[in-house]
Amino acid sequence: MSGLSMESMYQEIILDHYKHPHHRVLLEDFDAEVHHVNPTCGDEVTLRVQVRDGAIAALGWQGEGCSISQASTSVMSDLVVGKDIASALALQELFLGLMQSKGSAHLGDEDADALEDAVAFEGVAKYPARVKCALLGWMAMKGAVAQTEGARP
Amino acid sequence: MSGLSMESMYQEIILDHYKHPHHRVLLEDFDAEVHHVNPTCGDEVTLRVQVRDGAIAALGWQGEGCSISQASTSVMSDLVVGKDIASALALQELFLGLMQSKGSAHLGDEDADALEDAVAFEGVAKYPARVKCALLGWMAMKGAVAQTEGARP
Amino acid sequence: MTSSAFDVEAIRKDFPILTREVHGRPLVYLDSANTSHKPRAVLDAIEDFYAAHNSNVARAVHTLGSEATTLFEASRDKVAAFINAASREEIVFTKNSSEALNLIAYSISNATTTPGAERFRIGPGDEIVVTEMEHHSNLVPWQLLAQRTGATFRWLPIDDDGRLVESSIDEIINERTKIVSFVHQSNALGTVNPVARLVERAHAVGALVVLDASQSVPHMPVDVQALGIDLMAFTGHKMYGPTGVGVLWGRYDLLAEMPPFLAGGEMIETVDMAGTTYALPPHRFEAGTPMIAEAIGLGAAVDYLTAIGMDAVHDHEQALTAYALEAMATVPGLRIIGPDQPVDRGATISFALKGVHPHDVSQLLDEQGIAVRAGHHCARPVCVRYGIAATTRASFGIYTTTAEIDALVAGVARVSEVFA
Amino acid sequence: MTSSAFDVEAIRKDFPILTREVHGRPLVYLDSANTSHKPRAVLDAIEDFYAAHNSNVARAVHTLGSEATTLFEASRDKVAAFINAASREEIVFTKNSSEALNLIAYSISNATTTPGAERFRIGPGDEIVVTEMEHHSNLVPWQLLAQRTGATFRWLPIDDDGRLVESSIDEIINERTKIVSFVHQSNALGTVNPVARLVERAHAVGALVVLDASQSVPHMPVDVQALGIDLMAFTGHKMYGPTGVGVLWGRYDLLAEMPPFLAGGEMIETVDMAGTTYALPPHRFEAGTPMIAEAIGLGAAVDYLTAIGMDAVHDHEQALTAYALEAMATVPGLRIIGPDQPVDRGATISFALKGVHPHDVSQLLDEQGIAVRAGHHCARPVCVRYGIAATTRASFGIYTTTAEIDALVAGVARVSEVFA
Ligand SMILES: Cc1ncc(COP(=O)(O)O)c(C=O)c1O
Ligand SMILES: Cc1ncc(COP(=O)(O)O)c(C=O)c1O
Repeated sequence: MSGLSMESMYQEIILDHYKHPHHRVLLEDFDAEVHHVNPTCGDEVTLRVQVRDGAIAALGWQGEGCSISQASTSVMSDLVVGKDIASALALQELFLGLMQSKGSAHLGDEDADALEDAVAFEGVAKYPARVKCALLGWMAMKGAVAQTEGARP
Repeated sequence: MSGLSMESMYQEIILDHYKHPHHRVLLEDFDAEVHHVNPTCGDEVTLRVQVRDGAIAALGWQGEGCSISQASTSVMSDLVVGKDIASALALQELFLGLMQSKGSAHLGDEDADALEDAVAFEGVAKYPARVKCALLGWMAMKGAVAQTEGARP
Repeated sequence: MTSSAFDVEAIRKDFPILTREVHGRPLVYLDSANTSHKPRAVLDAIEDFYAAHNSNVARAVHTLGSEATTLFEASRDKVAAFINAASREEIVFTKNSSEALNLIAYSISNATTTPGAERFRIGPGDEIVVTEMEHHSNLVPWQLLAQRTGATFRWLPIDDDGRLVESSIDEIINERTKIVSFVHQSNALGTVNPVARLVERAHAVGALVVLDASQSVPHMPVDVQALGIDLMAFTGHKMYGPTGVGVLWGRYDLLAEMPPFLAGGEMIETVDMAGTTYALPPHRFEAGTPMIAEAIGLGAAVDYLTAIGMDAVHDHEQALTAYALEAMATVPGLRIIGPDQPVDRGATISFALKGVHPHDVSQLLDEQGIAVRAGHHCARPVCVRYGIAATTRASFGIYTTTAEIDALVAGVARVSEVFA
Repeated sequence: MTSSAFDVEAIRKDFPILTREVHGRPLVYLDSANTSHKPRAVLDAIEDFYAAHNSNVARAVHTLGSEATTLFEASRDKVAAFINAASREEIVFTKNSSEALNLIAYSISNATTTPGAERFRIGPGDEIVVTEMEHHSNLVPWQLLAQRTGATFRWLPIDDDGRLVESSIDEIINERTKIVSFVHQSNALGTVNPVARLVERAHAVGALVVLDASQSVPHMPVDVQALGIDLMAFTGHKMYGPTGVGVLWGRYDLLAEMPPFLAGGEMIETVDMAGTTYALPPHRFEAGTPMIAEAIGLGAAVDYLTAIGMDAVHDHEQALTAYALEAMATVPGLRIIGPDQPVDRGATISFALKGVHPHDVSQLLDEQGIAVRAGHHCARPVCVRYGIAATTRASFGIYTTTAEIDALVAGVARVSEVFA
């Protein structure tokens, strides 16, 4: 990690996802699309989902912004694709809680396991200004899923 | 002086003039009248002058306000009645300078003699908020005299 | 005299300035309604901010910036809790009460040219109601709003005891009334106004209620939800906090619809040369670099008051008021301007002394080390109402003692002697 | 590097916060354009005021009130002398630059309903001109003024080097222009604008000139009379003074005719329920209890800067700028946004780093103890102009050393490595 300290916000996992983001492609066949912008820093993401039988069958996105927002969206994509919507939203809740903890959260083993690579963002929670970056993709996913639910109640 | 300290703003002379003001009557026969108000504290004075041969032949006033404004107007009246206008205005300048000195003026003997009872107001100069009170009557006199000059150039 | 938990001597030790002498006498400071003194905890909070965390807020991702933001926003939480606001987003920091009140008045006139803000528009035929006992800061902004919009400016009169004329309320507040703005506790008279009665009437006719709580928040428990008001202003320097900071509280749904007032950094959502969109409250109303150290100092003042307890503060000051009204009644020639019984009134007592102008009273008290205020107290219509140019006013705070009231009474008697 | 009289190490000792560590490294604070740190003298002035003289100003005749008033008004004298104002009455204390700029804009729209203020009225057909490099605080107030009055909002474009497009000046500023408001030194680009050129053109067409000097007053000698401008805004917290205080300067004859903005205590001449008349400047524009301790602290900051000398300050920072521009040019992938030569530009340097988002740059610098700012710096149109979301910005002050610039350059190189 080029000599960054262990407490650095920039964990290897984050940099990897930033340099080689997953699911960073816009689906042709999708049920909902959202575009989210973080007005304070200009980060943005366009995200499309395909829902089948109450599960996220596919998800793809494009975006611009800092490593935190882009990597977090990449990690989120890995986590939710293939999951049923309820589980995906539960993960979103878990991640949101972690981010809003101001760095004082102590993740239980179970939660840590569920969040997989997303645990690497724990350090971001200490920086209020960056929390929104880490949440951008997650919020977009939630918004997109809500849209599909609205469309097919 | 009922035990007030020597540095008290309320010199005996001031209290005497306040309790028994001089020239506190409105002239029937006058050349100019002014009405001055101190908006921050509401003190007011109405002042009339009679000018003969370039001198203040008579001056009378009525007013309401604190002891400083009323006593100062009384003292001023004593000083300027009978004086030629130039001398009256010179005294006004002298008194103004004393008041604006923030308490650091050292009156020469000559000036002190010229100001007579008005020297008692020296202590007021230390209180910016009260300086306007001490000046009220003097400013009114100056205004009234200017009016007579305007009328007969 | 005071509730058992309340230790005025211990409190006095927290205020560095109270060791001062004036004209060789110990300072007897009876001008807290003008501005209060600041406890050591407030001075330390300011010093600590500048010496260890100083940075701009909200705009930086670096460590100092994030520390400053955390401290600043924590003060918003403290203030919200102190007045029982429904959420922290209901707290807008301003420079003082006056700005908070002007903010409301300008936001309302800005509604005229802001799409989507129709609900706040007022114009000819509409009426704005204040009371005859308002501080200029809750009077002139509404006169100017009337001037800007063509609405009519009206007021509730006061009676000889310094109370609102009850019978005028239902007449003056009527179907045309859009805003009723009034002082909670009068700075000139001490009167505490009947909030519930006025809120009920104002809301019955669909008017917004604005409360000027500049003189109540420092002296009694104030619960914005229990009061049922819509908007409220108060000021840091009268509640043992720093100068340069005040608060606008508003119900969130109202703030969310109100057009912006001051424009600039941090109150925007996005800026484009072709047009701008605005942030959500509270940031919409906080243009430019805020009073960071001041808000943090105010947070420390709130902590200080909370630790004492506002019920205890109120008990202490009610006891002082009763004591003072009784003692002052014994001074020959002294007339209380305002309620002369310790009921629905605060610890601010205006009076006239026969034959002595208020400026002379206060100056001669100052020569004895006693600080009171003389003047119209920025509520000139009150003086006009009672046909006087000014009053002398003694006002108390958490650090005031009965011994100081005794000094005041003796001092006033001395003034009468000098002018006898 | 710096003028011989200028001793940066001695200056650093005056700033308590500079001993701080961040992430275990000595603080390298390169965010002074956002807010500057405060020397001990400023902290002491604030502490001394609260602990020994605290009182409200202008309203009291007692000793503390008169001490407070004297200290407060002395600060007005100091600020007036600092910018060579023709008189102390030309200095209005506001809460920050943003308020000062909004004050002007609101006073102008208030002219529409104020008898006697015809000269300040603007409306449809009239034009307001700013530049594309304005801080939002000198941009949105004018957009809103245009919205309130129906006037047209226009701007002078900037070129690829971050300078005003000279050829646009005579076209955009024309007979319809009533106000030209522009930044002296850009907070986003460092550019120092050609004041004389703009003043000449604006006055030739009869427009008022407003200068946003928030980023120049702390860094160079500013003489309002020599500049020939009409009104100017600046802010305490960027000039080593406290938060919560700013300044509006205006030519007295203009201020004397301008309608009031905020209404309340102390800005009035006399108040009557039927109408109000207003005090002369500066008090007309200072409603309510002013930021007393803050103005006094600002006076101490002015004393501090005056003792160093603004020429020496400017020399020091020009030398730093030249040093930094040269050093930064050696960093691979680093592109300066704004003038890249140390001519007509100040010690505020925005840059882009290839492949790394500004927020990541600044955060990784912070992990090395280096504080810079990332974002649009409240001048979003600048970013739009250059097609970027944000920049990273390093900005210097009197306490900045070349060693700190070396640390920045090494730190940025490290950031590139991490992201390679
Ligand atoms: C050029 C410029 N103008 C105006 C402002 C606004 O100053 P303040 O935030 O103190 O109101 C700033 C700084 O934030 C600035 O850099
Ligand atoms: C009742 C009341 N309202 C408003 C104000 C204005 O507060 P500020 O001067 O802090 O704006 C004051 C005090 O001056 C006051 O007593």
